[in-house]
Amino acid sequence: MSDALAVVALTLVGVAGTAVAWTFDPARQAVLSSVFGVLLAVLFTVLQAPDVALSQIGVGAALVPLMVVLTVRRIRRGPR
Amino acid sequence: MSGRARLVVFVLGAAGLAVAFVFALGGMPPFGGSEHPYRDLAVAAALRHVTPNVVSSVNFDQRALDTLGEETILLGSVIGAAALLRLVGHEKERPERAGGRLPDAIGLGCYLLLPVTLLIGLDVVAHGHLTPGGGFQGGVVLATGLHLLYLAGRYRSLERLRPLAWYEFGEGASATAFVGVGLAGLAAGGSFLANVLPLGSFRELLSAGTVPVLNIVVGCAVATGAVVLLAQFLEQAIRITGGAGPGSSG
Amino acid sequence: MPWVPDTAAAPLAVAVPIVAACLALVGARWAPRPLIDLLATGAAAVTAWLTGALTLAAFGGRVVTWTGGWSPRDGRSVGIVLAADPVNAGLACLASALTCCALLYSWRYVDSAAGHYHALVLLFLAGMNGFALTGDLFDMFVFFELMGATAFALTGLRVEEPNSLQGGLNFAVINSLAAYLSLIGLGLLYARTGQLGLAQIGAALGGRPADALVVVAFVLAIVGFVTKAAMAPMHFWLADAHAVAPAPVCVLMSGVMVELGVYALARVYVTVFSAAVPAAAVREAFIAFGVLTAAVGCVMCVTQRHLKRLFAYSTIAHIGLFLIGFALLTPDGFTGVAVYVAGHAGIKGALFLLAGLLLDRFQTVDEGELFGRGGRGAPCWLFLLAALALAGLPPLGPGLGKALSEDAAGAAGLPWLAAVFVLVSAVTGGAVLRAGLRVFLGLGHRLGPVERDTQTAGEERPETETALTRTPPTMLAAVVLLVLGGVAAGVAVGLVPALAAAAGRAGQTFADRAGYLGQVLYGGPPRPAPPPVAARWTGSGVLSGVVSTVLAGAVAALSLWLPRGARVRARRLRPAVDGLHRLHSGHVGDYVAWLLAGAAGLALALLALPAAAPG
Amino acid sequence: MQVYAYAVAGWLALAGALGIARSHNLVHAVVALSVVQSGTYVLLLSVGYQWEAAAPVFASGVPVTTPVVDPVVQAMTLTDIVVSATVTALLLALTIQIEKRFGTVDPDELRKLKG
Repeated sequence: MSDALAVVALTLVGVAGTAVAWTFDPARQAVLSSVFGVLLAVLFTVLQAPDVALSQIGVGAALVPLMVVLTVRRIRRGPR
Repeated sequence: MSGRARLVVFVLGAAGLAVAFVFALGGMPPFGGSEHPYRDLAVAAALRHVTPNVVSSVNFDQRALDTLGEETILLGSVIGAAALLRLVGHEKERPERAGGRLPDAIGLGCYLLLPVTLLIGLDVVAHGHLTPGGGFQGGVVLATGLHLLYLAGRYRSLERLRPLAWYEFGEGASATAFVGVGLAGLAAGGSFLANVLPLGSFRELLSAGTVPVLNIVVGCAVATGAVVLLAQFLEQAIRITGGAGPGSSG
Repeated sequence: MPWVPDTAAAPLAVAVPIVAACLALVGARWAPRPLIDLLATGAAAVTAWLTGALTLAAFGGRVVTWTGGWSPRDGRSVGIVLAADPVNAGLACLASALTCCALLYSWRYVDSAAGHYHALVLLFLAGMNGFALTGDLFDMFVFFELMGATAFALTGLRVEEPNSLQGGLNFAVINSLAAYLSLIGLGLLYARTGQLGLAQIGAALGGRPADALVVVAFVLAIVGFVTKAAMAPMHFWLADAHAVAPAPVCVLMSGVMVELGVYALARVYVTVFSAAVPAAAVREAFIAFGVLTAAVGCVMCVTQRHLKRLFAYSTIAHIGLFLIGFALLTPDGFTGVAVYVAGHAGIKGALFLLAGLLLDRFQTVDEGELFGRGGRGAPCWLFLLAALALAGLPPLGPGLGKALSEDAAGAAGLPWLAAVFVLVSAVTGGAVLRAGLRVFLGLGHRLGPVERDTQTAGEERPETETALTRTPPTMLAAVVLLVLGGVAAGVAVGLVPALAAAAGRAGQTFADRAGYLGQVLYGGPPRPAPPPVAARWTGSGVLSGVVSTVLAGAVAALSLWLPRGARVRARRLRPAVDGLHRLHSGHVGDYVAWLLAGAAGLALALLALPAAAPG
Repeated sequence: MQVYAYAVAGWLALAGALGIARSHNLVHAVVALSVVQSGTYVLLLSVGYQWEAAAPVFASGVPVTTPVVDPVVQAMTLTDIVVSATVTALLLALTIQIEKRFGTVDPDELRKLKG
């Protein structure tokens, strides 16, 4: 792996993470966090951690954003 | 505190921590260095226990107690979320409406994908000690695969495949099985979670002793746990109505 | 131990509650409720027996168990070690015993989540036992999260109660954030040493003076623990969570979970960092933070009228004392804190249960609304006895712990700290005494309505199915057991010479870093130790206990019968007190800001202090 | 590059914490908390990385003498990811109930616990 690849992956993760944390609309944030999850998985692959990358795809890019979307949907609908 | 005061306190704290962290970075070994004492020990130990996937060896053999703790966290959260999202007072399940509104082609695609995903999930679990993957990853794939049915707009068929009480049973049974493997190690090998099964030969499916067993146990725990968790949120988002009762609209 | 080998007891202390939790979860679907109650209480009792036996064995030397059979070669191992000494095995035993009492009290606790509730309490116990017994830093993080996850859910369990949800959320966010900071500290340590075991990291850091990396790693690694311990300014979550959790859960949280935070701080410093991070700096920093915590806790406690929040702030004040006792970094200081924690757990647990009983009868825990309604039955006298115990009355448990800590402070050349101990005991004991006299005996003046700007209202739903008209025997039995435990910690240890010597040895073993490293890494025999300072009552200890009890009586009398004119003059202090109350805003963003500020303060203090302090 | 990876990890933690402190929606705060945790993943995996080393899986065709990156940090990160998902689930469950009881998820408007 080259130096440049690691720097690019790390930078993307840093930028995407910042964007997730500072996007104050939860619905958009859920989509962004899914993208962030994929980018993290890419970084983990670059760092030679395929096991972690696989989990991250499942949990960070699918499971958690799905739960967030469902929560947002429930909250938008309101109690009645 | 007002928003401004909060921000001032936060910035002071964050700045202080950042300064301390930068100081600390001066003492860090450079990125990508070759000195990893625990790695050397762990790789040797994994090879001694004929486990080609060293990460699995660390998770399920060398540091299996961490994984037991982690499975227990999952169990606790599943129970906790179920308890927190239980129906109270005059909350009711809404009469079911039609499923999602995806085009039929996509719905069909999701349907067809289901068995493929389940097979991949099982494969990832079963080969966890040999190739990347294992109980966590396979379990998540299995649970997510099942929810393709929701995407396919067939919430009712998902529910048929998902008698939640049984999944809760499965979750409890997996945790008990993990402890059981640990106790078997205590009885047969003299220490909790000892790898007491025959180790087999390198890169064989039936090798590495208890590692594949625990992989399967964790696969069950993660799959059932994730299904129950998602189910709670799906119920909340789709079917539960609070307050006014069945007359309310969505 | 007759039936189970000593080395099996530690893993079983984690395994038994987990299996019992699964059984309770599954069984609740078909078994009648009393069976689940019996199963859960029985499992906690078995665990208490196991950990009690482990504690006894540990007095003869640490009981070291390598899980998975990965015993070290040449001091290196890939496994996780469970290392029980009298202090941490005793804490596990305390956790199990408190769980037993809490579950006994819960026989009448009705909740639509029955089964789930029992399973969560048992998993919480597994988490506490694992956290106490493990000798591995990452494993501590895992069990920390297990304690956390179950405690968050238990705090928010009464989902119809808005307070309960907000308290649970604040608790969860702050503790999780702190745990992640700890994990960053662990990452830094791993980068430096390539080890995760406490003993291995300690050996790798060796005797070299700490550089900035080690100091910052130390601070980050303990942020999670001191947040769990509610050290100011990371304490805000505690009152919110303890005030709203079901009463039996408060027993566990206030009685032992918070104290486990102090334990972990002490364990990690003594075993891992004490040969690298200068003791003088740590002592000064933690005495300062301890005094701050005690002061905040005292002021907030004595100005509360919400009973459970009053007890919660009294816990924070006592945590300040425990931190000071730790910061002495001497064996007799550790002994003092250990005895103090044991006595405090029983007494504080009993108080929370008594508040729960009041809630179940009157649907409020507000001191003003309860005025004179408590009656003169057994709860009244138990409450007043607990108040006096908290104030340090000899020969009860908290009093002995306080006396021992004061002696240790004197021996460490800091006799002025005794004043802090007396003051905190007097103020918190006085506040509880005042509340008891007002609620049960109707003494003093009536209170006005709650000022919702700076105070939390006390009305809540009862935790039982219908409001109680009299106290059920199982609930009262749990309270009596807890009070007896708190009393016995002082009477038995302080007056029986063999027990006093054993308690002294507990602190000595805890402080013996070289012994820990040698026994864990090289399987050496326990080192012979010099005769310990026995943890017995001394003349000065009894005197100081009497003084603080009298002062507590004075505090209670002043707040009950202060003449109207003096009360008006005392109102001039109100802006300052109200300001402090407003800081406790229930806003999670505020708490995050304070958490970071506290961590930064600790880091900068420790980075700056070694240069200033000699040694 | 020497410390860039560690700095990114630290940055993620601080950015997430700031997100929580400034949040006006508890769902947002919960996701921001998971950003803090992703900082720990990045830190751990970076600490265990070694240039030119392979993944710690000796699949067929990979000789067991190949240098590999540190598997221990990967095992820790795996645990960490599951912990993150479960804590997120609990927090979201609490958030849903808070919305039902308070009618809002803005921390500024939750005014029950004081003093």
